[in-house]
Amino acid sequence: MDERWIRRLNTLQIVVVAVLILLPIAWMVLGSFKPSAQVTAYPPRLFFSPTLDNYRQLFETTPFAAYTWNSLVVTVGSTLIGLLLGVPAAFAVSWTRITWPATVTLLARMAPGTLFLLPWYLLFRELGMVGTYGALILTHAVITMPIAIWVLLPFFDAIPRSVLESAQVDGCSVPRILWRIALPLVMPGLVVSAILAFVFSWNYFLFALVLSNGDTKTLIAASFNFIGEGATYWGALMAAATLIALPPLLLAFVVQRRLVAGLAIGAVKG
Amino acid sequence: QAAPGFNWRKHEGKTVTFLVNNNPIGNALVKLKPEFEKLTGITLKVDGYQEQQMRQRLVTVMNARSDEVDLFMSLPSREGMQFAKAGWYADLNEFLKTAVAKDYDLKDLSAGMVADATYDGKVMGLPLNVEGPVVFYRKDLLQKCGVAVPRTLAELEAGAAKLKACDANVAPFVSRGLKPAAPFTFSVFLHNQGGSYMKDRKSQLCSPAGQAALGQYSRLLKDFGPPGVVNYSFPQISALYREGRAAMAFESSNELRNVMDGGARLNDTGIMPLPAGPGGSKPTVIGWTLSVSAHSRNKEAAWYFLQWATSRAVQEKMALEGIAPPRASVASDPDFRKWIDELPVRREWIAALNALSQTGISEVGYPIVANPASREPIGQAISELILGQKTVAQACADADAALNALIAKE
Amino acid sequence: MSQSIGTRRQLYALSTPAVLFTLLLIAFPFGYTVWLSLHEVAMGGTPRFAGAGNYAAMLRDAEFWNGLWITFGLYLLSLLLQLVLGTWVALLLHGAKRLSGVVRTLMISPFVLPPVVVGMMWLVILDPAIGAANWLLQQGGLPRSDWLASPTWVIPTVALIDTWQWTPYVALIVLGGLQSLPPNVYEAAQIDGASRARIFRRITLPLLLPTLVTAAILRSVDLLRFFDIIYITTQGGPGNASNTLNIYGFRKGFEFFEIGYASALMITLSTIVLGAVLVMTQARKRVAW
Amino acid sequence: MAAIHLKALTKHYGAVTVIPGIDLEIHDREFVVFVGPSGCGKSTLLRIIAGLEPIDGGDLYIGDRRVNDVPPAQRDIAMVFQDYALYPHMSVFDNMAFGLEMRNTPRDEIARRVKRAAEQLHIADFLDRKPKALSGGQRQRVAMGRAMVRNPQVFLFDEPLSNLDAKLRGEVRTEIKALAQTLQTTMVFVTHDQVEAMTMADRIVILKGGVVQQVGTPQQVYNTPANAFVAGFIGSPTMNFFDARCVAGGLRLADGTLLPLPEARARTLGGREAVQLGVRPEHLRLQPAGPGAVPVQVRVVEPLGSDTLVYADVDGRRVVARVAPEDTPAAGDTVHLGVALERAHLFDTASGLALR
Amino acid sequence: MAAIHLKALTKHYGAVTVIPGIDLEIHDREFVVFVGPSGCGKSTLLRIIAGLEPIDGGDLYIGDRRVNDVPPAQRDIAMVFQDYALYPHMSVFDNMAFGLEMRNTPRDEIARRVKRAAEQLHIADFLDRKPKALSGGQRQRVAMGRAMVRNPQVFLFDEPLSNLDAKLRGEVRTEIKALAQTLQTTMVFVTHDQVEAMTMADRIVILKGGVVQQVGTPQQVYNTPANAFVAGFIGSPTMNFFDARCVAGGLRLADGTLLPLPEARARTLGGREAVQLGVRPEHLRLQPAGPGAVPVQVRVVEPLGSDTLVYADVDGRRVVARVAPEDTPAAGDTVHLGVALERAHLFDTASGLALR
Ligand SMILES: Nc1ncnc2c1ncn2[C@@H]1O[C@H](COP(=O)(O)OP(=O)(O)OP(=O)(O)O)[C@@H](O)[C@H]1O
Ligand SMILES: Nc1ncnc2c1ncn2[C@@H]1O[C@H](COP(=O)(O)OP(=O)(O)OP(=O)(O)O)[C@@H](O)[C@H]1O
Ligand SMILES: [Mg+2]
Ligand SMILES: [Mg+2]
Repeated sequence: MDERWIRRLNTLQIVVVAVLILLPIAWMVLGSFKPSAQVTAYPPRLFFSPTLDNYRQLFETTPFAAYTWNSLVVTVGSTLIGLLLGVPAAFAVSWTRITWPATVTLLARMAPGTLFLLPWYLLFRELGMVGTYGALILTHAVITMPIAIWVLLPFFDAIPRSVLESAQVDGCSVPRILWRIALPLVMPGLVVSAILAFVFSWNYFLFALVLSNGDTKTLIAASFNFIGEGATYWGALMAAATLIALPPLLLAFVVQRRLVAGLAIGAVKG
Repeated sequence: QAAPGFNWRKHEGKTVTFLVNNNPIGNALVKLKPEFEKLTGITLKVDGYQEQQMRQRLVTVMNARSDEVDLFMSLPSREGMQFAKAGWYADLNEFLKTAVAKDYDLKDLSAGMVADATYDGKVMGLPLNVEGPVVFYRKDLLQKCGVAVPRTLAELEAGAAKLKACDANVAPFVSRGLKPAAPFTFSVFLHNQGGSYMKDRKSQLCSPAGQAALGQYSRLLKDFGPPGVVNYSFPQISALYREGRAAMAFESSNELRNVMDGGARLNDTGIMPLPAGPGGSKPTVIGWTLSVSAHSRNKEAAWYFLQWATSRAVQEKMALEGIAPPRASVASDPDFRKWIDELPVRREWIAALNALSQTGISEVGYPIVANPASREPIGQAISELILGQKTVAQACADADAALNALIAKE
Repeated sequence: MSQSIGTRRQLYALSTPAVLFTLLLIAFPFGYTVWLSLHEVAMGGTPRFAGAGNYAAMLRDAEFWNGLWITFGLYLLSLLLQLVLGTWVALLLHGAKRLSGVVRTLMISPFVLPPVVVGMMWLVILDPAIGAANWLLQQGGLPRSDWLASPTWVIPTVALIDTWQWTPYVALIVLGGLQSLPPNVYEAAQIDGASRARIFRRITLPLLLPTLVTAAILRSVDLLRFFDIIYITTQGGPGNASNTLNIYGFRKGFEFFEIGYASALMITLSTIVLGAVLVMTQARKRVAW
Repeated sequence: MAAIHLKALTKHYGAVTVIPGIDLEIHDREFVVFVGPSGCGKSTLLRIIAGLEPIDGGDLYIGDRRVNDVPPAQRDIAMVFQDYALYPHMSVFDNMAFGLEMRNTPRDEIARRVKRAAEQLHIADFLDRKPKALSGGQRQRVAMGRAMVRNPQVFLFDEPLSNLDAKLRGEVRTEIKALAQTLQTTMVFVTHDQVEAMTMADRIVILKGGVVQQVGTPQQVYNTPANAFVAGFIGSPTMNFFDARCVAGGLRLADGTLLPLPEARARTLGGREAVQLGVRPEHLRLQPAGPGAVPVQVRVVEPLGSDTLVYADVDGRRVVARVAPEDTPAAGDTVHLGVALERAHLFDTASGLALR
Repeated sequence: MAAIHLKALTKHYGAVTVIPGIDLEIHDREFVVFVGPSGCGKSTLLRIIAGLEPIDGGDLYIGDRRVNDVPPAQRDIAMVFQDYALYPHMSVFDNMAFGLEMRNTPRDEIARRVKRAAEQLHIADFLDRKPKALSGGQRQRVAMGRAMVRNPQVFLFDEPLSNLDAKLRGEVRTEIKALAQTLQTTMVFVTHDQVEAMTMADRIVILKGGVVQQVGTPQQVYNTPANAFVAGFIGSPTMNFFDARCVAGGLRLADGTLLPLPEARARTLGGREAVQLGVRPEHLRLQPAGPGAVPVQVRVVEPLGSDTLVYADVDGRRVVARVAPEDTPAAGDTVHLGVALERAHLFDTASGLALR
């Protein structure tokens, strides 16, 4: 087939995928500008007079800024810890090809989240940490770290061994190899894993449910508050969702250039 | 019977934490928090969650015997016995004797609801509101199709059939089909059919009344409900009715605000209790109660809040937010009356609620400790019937078997 | 494998903190839950040792087996869909180097949305009576569907929702894998006369396998514990047609307060997930190059 | 039908011009060897012929077809990459079989061909291994084998033997020649090995900075280099160059030695004052002191076994003579070098062009 | 202080035994060259010395220190990898500077050293480029430069010049020798190039299947090979072998030619019936027919410029003679080969050991 046709076909596919992905999102974002009753209107209304009421309600009824701050602290903290612990581990696992440490770190993701609620509550109460950012950051790191590790593994695997070895011969200690050689080479992977870790921590609400208190509650835990018998605030829910999705999306947008950079590998023989 | 020397400011400077359900009741109460703090000098820390989440948090905190929560909301009709048995509620009797303000009138509170929250003679919570399922119906549609407002369950069913023939775009009747939610509305059918859940510690779903109720409830939903009603709970029901796609909706009285949102249904809606059946009219009435945690270290300060929250002054204010009051006297409050009279639909609404309070019972599911679990087989039977997977006899027999096992475990 | 002992030691030192951190945090919860699962726990009362009683009861519980099959069915269906579609989307993105950043970012947006919102959103869209999905079908002259309200279709529908949300996530991971493939191999394949399709099948796909298995592992741990969407949309219904093990365990524990039994369910589910992960890590070794 | 024709072909990498414009015709069934200093553009040319690099200007024909825009897969070419480019996930067998499979060769035919090539290359024992588990030379042989099993229009070899030992290299060289004879295919071969170039090529193309310096048979480029660059590049050790002034009766070297020049040669000087004299190491001989012998002090002696290289400085330039191992002087000795002037080359000092 | 000592060292890859047990001493400041067929374990040995491969048995000493468990970074070694192993994300300069940086060399000192090495290797123009934008030979030079800037205890070179042209290779060879002299460092060098091995080595180590065949100076291994393998491996083109029967008065070849053997040589035969006769190509000469001359038909003639190789078949085996370009016969001619028996080698047929 002609190159040009292949390219057109690709474009067509991208359009199809984009529409499928974006249609519900558009529905949600539009919903955030509708009065609640119209969100569930039938037939769906494309034309309506947009209102900012939902956003106003959001900021009036919920300490949205405070929750955002809580979420940011917890998410950034746990993402950093996750990467800090996960990146070296992924590097070591990839180099040694001994997988069990990576599997162990995934253990916390293998159990239903509810399994941890009571024991962790007991544990962190004993430590006097219930209601602190610390407890949330630590428990969220249990989610972010395995993601960082597993997402990075294939990237580290793609680095030719001999490059790492030559750094060793150059007198580089293993941690330094990680820092100076491996990390720059897996930059796109680091970006992907950081985004994913961020999103997972950002959207995780179960642990915050018991380990935070009114003051450290995260945004996502608060987003449930718009649903309930007696008052389901559809518009506000959509508005909250739109706002909640924004920070991770912004992050993704800022670093997306890195996502498509590709590895710098290709300068070695064999 | 005011306690001598009662002083609102006795616990000034203390902090109590209130695990609150983020429903309209909890929200209305929390709105008044500054008044409480001003009155008592106690700091109220509000920790609000949506219902299921609140329950999850409560279970965790209480199981850990933590003093983190001083006050919490619960539904006696559902989990009251379980919580009482687990010893999570603080006994309020002592406070009711020794630490009540002069103007606090316990008797004014719905006696039934207080009784519901009393276990082994110990009062373990006081009601914040009353609610129960009521029928929202479209006066205009009924009229258009020549259907009279039904006065019996049989008329309801017949009317539904007529509505169906008359307007194909509208679901004649809708109520809860979602398994865990359905027992709430189904219970009224059971009771109105003259049935009850349990007799001599045996499940009664296969009794004639039980079968009649199951059959009728599922028939109504299956034949006259919207497609997909098996997954319906309050959000879908309210939305459907609000959109004008249902002629009758049997839903919680709390949904009034949702149903009226947008204003489309303001003028064509009537509200009434479920029509009577062979067993008469025994509507369900329940309510949220406020309790002090048994693990609280500030029980008395927490009690102060409880007392304040259930006082007439506060409940009057909540009533203006649309919270049906569990206090008879509030009904005569001029401000409240004025609020009621603003819209005809409010008048019907409060009338229906009054009927509920007077004749209603709080039995939703089995009167056993494992009440939440007992709702499961009921819902299961209803689902199966709606989906046409079983006959009534099969469904009730399976449910009874499961329920008898559950009862036997107690 | 092929490092000197000194190097190996340094590498262990790098992975130890992550392992220790995990173990420190999860040892107690797991131990505690195992302990609970061996007891009959009445809320507020003292737990009574029950040996394997909870597990024995579980094996006799039809609802458990039902949940097991639903869990596996949903898992396999979703995983397959997401891996296939994720790879497809990744290939598209990989090929479209000039795609604008905004579009690229938006295309990964579904998994950024909070699960509760995704659930509520689809609940409305898929409502058989007043949902936009059926409205669209009707406009297109197609028959309506009961979606989540049909016992037969609820699992495929939930799988579709989950696939909508998580395909971009898989795509992102696969995209990363695509970018770290050795480029010179493609030149060799072109010289060897391989067509696009064959390059994909014989070169790209096998080279991508370790990444795909990684994505599968990450998805598996979530899919086998499927919870959010179902909890928000059907709560296990209609009937028990979507009552996955995790939903079942959760309701047993937090709605019916049968903590011992719920613990047994959770431990069982964790073991199943662990088994799946172990199988896949072995597979990952097998396909490494 | 598989002649290759490059017409005014140019290639840049960003701002770097690698091929400023090349015209070259490679005949059907010809065995052409590209040589040139590292970085002169040999690999780039091969990759252009293979279709892996876009062309910035000019035309490329394979057979009668202009292939500028034809993708590599449709050019029917086999290539050995300088960096091997083995498929890391395939066994040696599969690496070698892949190209045949893509052409739908029957299974047993594939097995037969792979086995034969593997035996020729002594890698039959490793057919099941992944490239990762091979030594450098073994990998290179797999890369070689991958091309050798095929029967394409054109073979392109990019230094395919550089990591093999002399013995193996000799063997493989023979196999390649045999292949060239059997298949009658056009072959383009890049090598740094003089012996390879001299023994295998029908014609040698000498490149420098992307520009063709000379195209000719091995004998031509060795015996009649077009310019000083070619002369210096072909032959190992490299040719010795002396500055010489043209005087009556011959050439006078900087140290004063007078080399008598035959009348015929002298005429080619065309009245130049100064020229470059190029003498290959084997054309310098140790001889007794006398006229025409340059006295030098031996700096380094390198015995190679079969011959010995003697290094000395003449006029600030290092010169090397290849002598029989029996004649070996010691470092520090003073010896006299005679020039076999009839075999020597003369070049224009400025342009480097051969004077002939 | 930087002698290298391998004691009963063994190495396996899974079921494959690569080094069955090696004992070797490399002296301080010595320049040792490893040669051997592809896949014989040369790279493996270097990697073991560098500390990149764990040892399965035996001991490794560098200086007086047992380094079995010492990580590479602490061994103070510079190494050129066979596959270069450049840092893909760093410029050429940074690639070369990295090892110095790791040792906290001052910035200006780094710049100075890198610049010098880059000039020696003719890569000064590319210092800002990433490896991806370099040709194969340029990459190899960067790999070389990365080692050359350092001043380690031991240099390890794994075929560092294989992708360079003869001229450049000669230059770099000279630089390496100069480096060896200046730094007085122990050097281990792997090469397939006979000339490199012969000219650079203090001692040559010939390996086969991970087993040392001979260790000696270039002259020793060339002139007195320990066995037929060494004899065949060292020297290019390779030595010719003939089956010979020991008869009174000399050796009788398969075709009946009788070669007279001096009394002294004959005694070394120790009464054997049959031996292998090894003759290097340069010790076969074209001569007129007569006793001791083997008549052969010329198969292939390869003119290399400086000499010509003449191939013929004797008794089913290919033999090669190196003759002066002037004497070139044509393919198909029948010529007579004379053997310079005083230079020939005799080997035990069964064990391959040299008889001397
Ligand atoms: N991972 C492995 N598994 C099995 N065998 C291996 C592995 N790696 C290397 N080998 C084998 O070990 C032997 C020695 O390899 P090494 O790289 O040391 O050879 P070498 O002497 O450097 O060869 P060359 O000259 O071709 O580079 C080879 O025969 C190779 O096939
Ligand atoms: N991406 C690039 N950007 C700039 N210059 C480049 C790039 N790629 C190659 N070059 C330059 O192009 C020239 C030709 O490279 P090529 O690989 O063709 O050389 P070569 O003749 O094969 O050399 P060698 O014998 O070393 O392999 C080199 O000088 C190289 O530095
Ligand atoms: Mg090249
Ligand atoms: Mg090697």
